Amino acid sequence: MNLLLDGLLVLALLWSAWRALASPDLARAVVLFIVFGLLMALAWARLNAPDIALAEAAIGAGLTGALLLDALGRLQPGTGAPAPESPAQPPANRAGRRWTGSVALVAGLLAAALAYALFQLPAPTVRLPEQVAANMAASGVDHPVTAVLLNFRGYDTLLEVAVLLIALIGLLTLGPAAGRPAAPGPANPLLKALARLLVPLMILSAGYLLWAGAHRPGGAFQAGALLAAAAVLLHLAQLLPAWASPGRLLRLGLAGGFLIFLGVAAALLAEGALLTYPPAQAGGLILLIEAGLTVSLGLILAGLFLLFAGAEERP
Amino acid sequence: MLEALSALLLLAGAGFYLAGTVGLLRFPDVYARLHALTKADNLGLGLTVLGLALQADSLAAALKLLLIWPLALAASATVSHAIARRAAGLGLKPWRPEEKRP
Amino acid sequence: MSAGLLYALAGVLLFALGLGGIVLLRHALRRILAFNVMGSGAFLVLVGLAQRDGGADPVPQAMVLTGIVVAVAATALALALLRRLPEDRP
Amino acid sequence: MTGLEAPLALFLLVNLLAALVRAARGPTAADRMLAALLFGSTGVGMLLLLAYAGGGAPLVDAALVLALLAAIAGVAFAQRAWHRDREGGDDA
Repeated sequence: MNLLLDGLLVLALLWSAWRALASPDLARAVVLFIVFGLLMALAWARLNAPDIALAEAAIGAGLTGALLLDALGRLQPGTGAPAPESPAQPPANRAGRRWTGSVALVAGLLAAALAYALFQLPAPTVRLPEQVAANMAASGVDHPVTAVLLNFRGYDTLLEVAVLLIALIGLLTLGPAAGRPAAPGPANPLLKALARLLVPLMILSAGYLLWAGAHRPGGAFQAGALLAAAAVLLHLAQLLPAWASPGRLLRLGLAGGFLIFLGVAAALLAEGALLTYPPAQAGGLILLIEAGLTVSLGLILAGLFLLFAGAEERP
Repeated sequence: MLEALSALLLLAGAGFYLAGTVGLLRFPDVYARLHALTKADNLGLGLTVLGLALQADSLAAALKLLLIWPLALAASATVSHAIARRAAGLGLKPWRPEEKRP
Repeated sequence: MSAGLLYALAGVLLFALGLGGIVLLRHALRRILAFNVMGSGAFLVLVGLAQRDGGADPVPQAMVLTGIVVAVAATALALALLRRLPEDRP
Repeated sequence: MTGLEAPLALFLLVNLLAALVRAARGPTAADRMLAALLFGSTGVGMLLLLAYAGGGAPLVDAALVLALLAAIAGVAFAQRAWHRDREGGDDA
């Protein structure tokens, strides 16, 4: 039964990815990719990784779909002209077909080699789960993934938040969108009502996920993604205007989480080691960092969608 | 007793999911498919949630489950409205029996 | 053939599919999709391989969790760059 | 634990595959988006069933998040990305 469920899910994953990439028209490719994201969330649930299923659901359904559909809307002019059809089928001439065939062959060989390597891999000598479990007492939290994320590998998370900030700064340097502004749909009163109903609940759920991160799957990343999705919904309901270049307060919000994390790391440096929390205050420090991260991640991820998403500004 | 009732509800929920999917595959135009879609959403999901809520080990877990249902209702109603409104805006005519089936 | 190994194999296939897609597809938006498929494939291999003999391993799960967030940030940046490509060569 | 959860999750997955055929083959953009929306609600159903088939309570949180966000892709599609794809027919 289980293998049947996993087998079917893997087939659905592969097939939807293949159809998404090989589909002739762009709108179908984007929609099939959103379907692929949903299937990935189910795959993570089957791989008993609830944290990742939560993150994939929050980001796949909330952000990636909206980002891609918005980009698609900008590519197709509102005048109903057909989408720029660049046929994904291999070109008719022989050279083109030979090129496509050879690339497919190389990709196939790569897949075969990797698959062979998967089967040949010896059992791991260092059992990570047991190591994490052994040190859970000193981690300050009860949930292993959060312990790894914020305590044992806190350094990676610190740099990872910096990477998110850099992506946002990259977006800011690009300045206003030069492309056609997406034709804003007519103001939809029902959508405004839905946004007013759902957004408070999303914020409450984000708070719950933040708090739950200490002892069960949840945490700053999923909570931040949920807050960003709430901002996207508000923007789609035309209750939240697109952001121009961020003012002082928004800049503080964007960088705040990272600065708090950096501050805690610097303070701990005084005790001689990077990011090793004293066991007594570990729980409190992690919650402080996660709270700051939730707000900042929510603003950063929302900024990725909202910055310059409005009508074309006169540069 | 609770077990049997829960199993019954889960089966009914799965039945409505099937109805929604078959409706999506078979119905001729966007508007009819929206109807089928919302059946899968509110009744399929609703009965599944009810079936599982009976088995929840604590009241809080049962309430969280029951919270999912109205959320899905509100979301699917609004999205169906937005899509139908946009379809009408693009001049999509509802299907007429005498038309050829697409 | 545990579930973990099955998903790791699926990850390998998705990775190769995405790689082929990036090379073959010409439209920039399609290449961004192929890039995401490749990323998801790599994540599946990470977690699937670590759990090939059952059990949940929190270390790769934490890495993949942050990886997903970085992937969406990279996609957003790529889409912003896409908006600034000259119209004639999407 | 009625033991029904796992087979029903499998049943929903089969439904999902059928809807995937419509999403891939659907002539109009609306069909594809409807299939994606059906995926959303079927996905929530599956996550709930998997939660009670041994996946654990956290999957209920994932289902809650997915239910909260199911509307966003649909609305983004209806408002931003839906133009008349090709002339003629009921294509949209």
